[in-house]
Amino acid sequence: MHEYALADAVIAAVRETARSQRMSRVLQVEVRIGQLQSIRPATFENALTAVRPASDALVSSTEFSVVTVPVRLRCRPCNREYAPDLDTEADEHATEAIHFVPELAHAYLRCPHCDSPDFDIVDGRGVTLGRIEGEIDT
Amino acid sequence: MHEYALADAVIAAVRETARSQRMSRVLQVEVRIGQLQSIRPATFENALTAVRPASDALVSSTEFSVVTVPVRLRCRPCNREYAPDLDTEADEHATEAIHFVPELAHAYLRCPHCDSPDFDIVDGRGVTLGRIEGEIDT
Amino acid sequence: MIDPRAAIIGERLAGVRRIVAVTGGKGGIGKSLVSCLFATVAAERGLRTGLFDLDLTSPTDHVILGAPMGFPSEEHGIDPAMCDGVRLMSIAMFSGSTPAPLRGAALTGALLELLAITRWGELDLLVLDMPPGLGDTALDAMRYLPRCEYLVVSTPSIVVRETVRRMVQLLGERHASILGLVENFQSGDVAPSHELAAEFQLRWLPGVPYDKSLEAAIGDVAGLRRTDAAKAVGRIVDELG
Amino acid sequence: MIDPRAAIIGERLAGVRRIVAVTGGKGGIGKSLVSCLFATVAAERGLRTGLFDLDLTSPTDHVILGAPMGFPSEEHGIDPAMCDGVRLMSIAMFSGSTPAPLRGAALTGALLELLAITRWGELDLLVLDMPPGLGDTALDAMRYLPRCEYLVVSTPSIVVRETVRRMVQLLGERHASILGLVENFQSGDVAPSHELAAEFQLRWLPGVPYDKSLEAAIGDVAGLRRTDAAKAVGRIVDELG
Ligand SMILES: Nc1ncnc2c1ncn2[C@@H]1O[C@H](COP(=O)(O)OP(=O)(O)O)[C@@H](O)[C@H]1O
Ligand SMILES: Nc1ncnc2c1ncn2[C@@H]1O[C@H](COP(=O)(O)OP(=O)(O)O)[C@@H](O)[C@H]1O
Ligand SMILES: [Mg+2]
Ligand SMILES: [Mg+2]
Ligand SMILES: [Mg+2]
Ligand SMILES: [Mg+2]
Ligand code: NI
Ligand code: NI
Ligand SMILES: [Zn+2]
Ligand SMILES: [Zn+2]
Repeated sequence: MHEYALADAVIAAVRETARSQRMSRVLQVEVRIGQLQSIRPATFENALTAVRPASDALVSSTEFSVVTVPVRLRCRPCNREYAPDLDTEADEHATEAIHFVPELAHAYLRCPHCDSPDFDIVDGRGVTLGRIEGEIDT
Repeated sequence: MHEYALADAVIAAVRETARSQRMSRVLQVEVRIGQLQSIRPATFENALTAVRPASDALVSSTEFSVVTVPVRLRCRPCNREYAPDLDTEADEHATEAIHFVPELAHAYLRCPHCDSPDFDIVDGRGVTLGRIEGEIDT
Repeated sequence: MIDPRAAIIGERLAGVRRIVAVTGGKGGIGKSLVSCLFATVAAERGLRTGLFDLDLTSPTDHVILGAPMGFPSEEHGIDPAMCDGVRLMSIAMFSGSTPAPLRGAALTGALLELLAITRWGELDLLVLDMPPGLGDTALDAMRYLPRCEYLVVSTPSIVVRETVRRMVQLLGERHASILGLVENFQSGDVAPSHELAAEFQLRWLPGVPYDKSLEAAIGDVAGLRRTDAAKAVGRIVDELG
Repeated sequence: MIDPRAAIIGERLAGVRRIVAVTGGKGGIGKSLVSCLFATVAAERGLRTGLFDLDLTSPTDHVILGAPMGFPSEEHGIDPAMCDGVRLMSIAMFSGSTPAPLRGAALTGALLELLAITRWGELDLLVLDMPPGLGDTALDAMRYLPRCEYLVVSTPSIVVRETVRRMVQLLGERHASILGLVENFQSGDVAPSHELAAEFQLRWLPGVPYDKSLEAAIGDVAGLRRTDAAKAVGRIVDELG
């Protein structure tokens, strides 16, 4: 469950952002999980509620909406975009490696058109934060 | 005048693009020159007309509009955007080095806020093509 | 969209007393060997020691230490592999010997991920084995690990010193804390890197001899510890306290 | 917005008969030294020869050849420096010894710029001295210079071979043309890289001995040509025709 470590990061980043925006309470946070990382939204939502400090009113009642973002890769040599299917294109070991370090996609995934490992991850890499809504201090 | 070599590249890219779009004649091409490269638009326009093959009807009557694009750098460590002034911040040698290889900005320019060489060139690097207008083959 | 990982790095390294990056800007000068010896010697001295292989496309520390690579145990993060008293983190734990071509942006992404999820725990010393070049990982270390102290490796070769010089100049310009200069591959009495140390007023640390017994000890920590090179690195550890 | 530079690379290299990239994926194995010797020996044999230092943050070929660096002459592009019969292009012509930290995207940008503006003219051979690592420049060479033939350098060290292996595997997967494997730093009769060559069915080229007279000849082409290492590289040049 290294998901908890990523959940820590999300909580830390939310607190940081909320403080810099002078929020007193964060109401809603949108969390995007890249498909490459193979983390189930429900699992991550649980992790988020488990790791947030109950003592910090800033985040103790925050609602998290966690969504999976489909992976899109763009091949540099042939310039085509594609969406790999980890279930069929990566074996269990590769999927697990990419789960830990999404960049290891370059070790295991290839462009379906030209077979190159030289792609950019356009979207669907790892955990990022979208909208953060909250009450502003006054 | 290594500008001629870059003009060659522009003509080659215009012909390539025009052919792939089945143009019979390229009427107008927008050429953007990054400020970092310190190339005067008039000089580059002359280079473009000098190097295009008169025998190729595709580009022999093309009009080029060459504009300079201001340089904008974004510092990674402090996340601020800034616009360096080569006249005051780079000596003659540095300006000349950057003229040849714009990435050498990382050797000579620094963030005015935190003094870091670790920046992304947001815009104003080198020569790129904008709009290409032409008559389509029928 | 906010990348949350940078926000947790400080906390992940909060239990680490000292971070020493072994660098030099050039490949093949012995950064990895010195890193591994430094970590094993420190562990032998009783320091709680970690080693993080930051040469992400060409990791070698697991080869030098003979650490079997496999997925880490995970519980609220991932645990470094324990290898003869050294806590080792390497991308080879995930990809083994499979080549992973990584462009710069991918190097930064992988580094941030590993910094965000690795649980180093309480350490007296974390050694960072830096990759060659003045590229993404060198810049990321300056950016995300400002507490780093740098141990600069050089060799007697003029070809190498020209390159090490660039790295030292960059570190100096960034006001990085440089622990000193180590000349590796020494033989005979001349120490040509001494000039470089003098020019930049770097502490001249004990040198490491060219040691032909090293190759046979690769992959065997006990054997490594018995080499003259390890003894020399031990003098560096002692001097740096 | 279209980047026009890629469109001219083919034309710029149209007069170059053969492009040989000296690679290995690891630093300090002698890629630069072999590149320089290969180029100077080929030039001595009467081949019109170019050398392009692609280790953009740590260029060393100008140091090895003792080529004075300064802005190139420019006329419809830039001309490589002429150095004892070898046409040398190095980013050091522009930045000298000033450190230039370049992230991956900047490496690609600088490489494309130099490929677009350098006038190599008519050459029998262009040697590319590759940087360490499986990174931007290695991927860019595969993408923009598909005609490249690769000369892979290794050494007897197990640490090195593990890394070279990754590069060979990647090149094989990309169906790159590999000329063969050169073991550098040989001493005695054992040639441990032979196994690697056998595994990937690479041509086993003449090895290059560890040559302690090299250091004194750095910066002096005539001196370099007299070394045993140069003689060994000469045998490689002969064998590859
Ligand atoms: N002092 C030394 N004596 C003998 N061999 C050494 C010494 N230091 C390093 N080596 C060997 O040199 C090669 C390069 O060392 P390495 O640590 O991988 O360099 P880097 O990490 O700087 O690329 C390896 O084969 C290593 O075993
Ligand atoms: N055959 C050899 N004998 C002795 N020294 C060598 C030999 N080959 C390379 N060297 C030295 O080893 C160091 C690393 O070589 P270099 O060509 O810079 O490696 P790379 O380009 O692979 O990083 C340099 O100091 C070089 O002079
Ligand atoms: Mg890639
Ligand atoms: Mg930079
Ligand atoms: Mg190393
Ligand atoms: Mg080199
Ligand atoms: Ni996990
Ligand atoms: Ni010019
Ligand atoms: Zn493709
Ligand atoms: Zn800044």
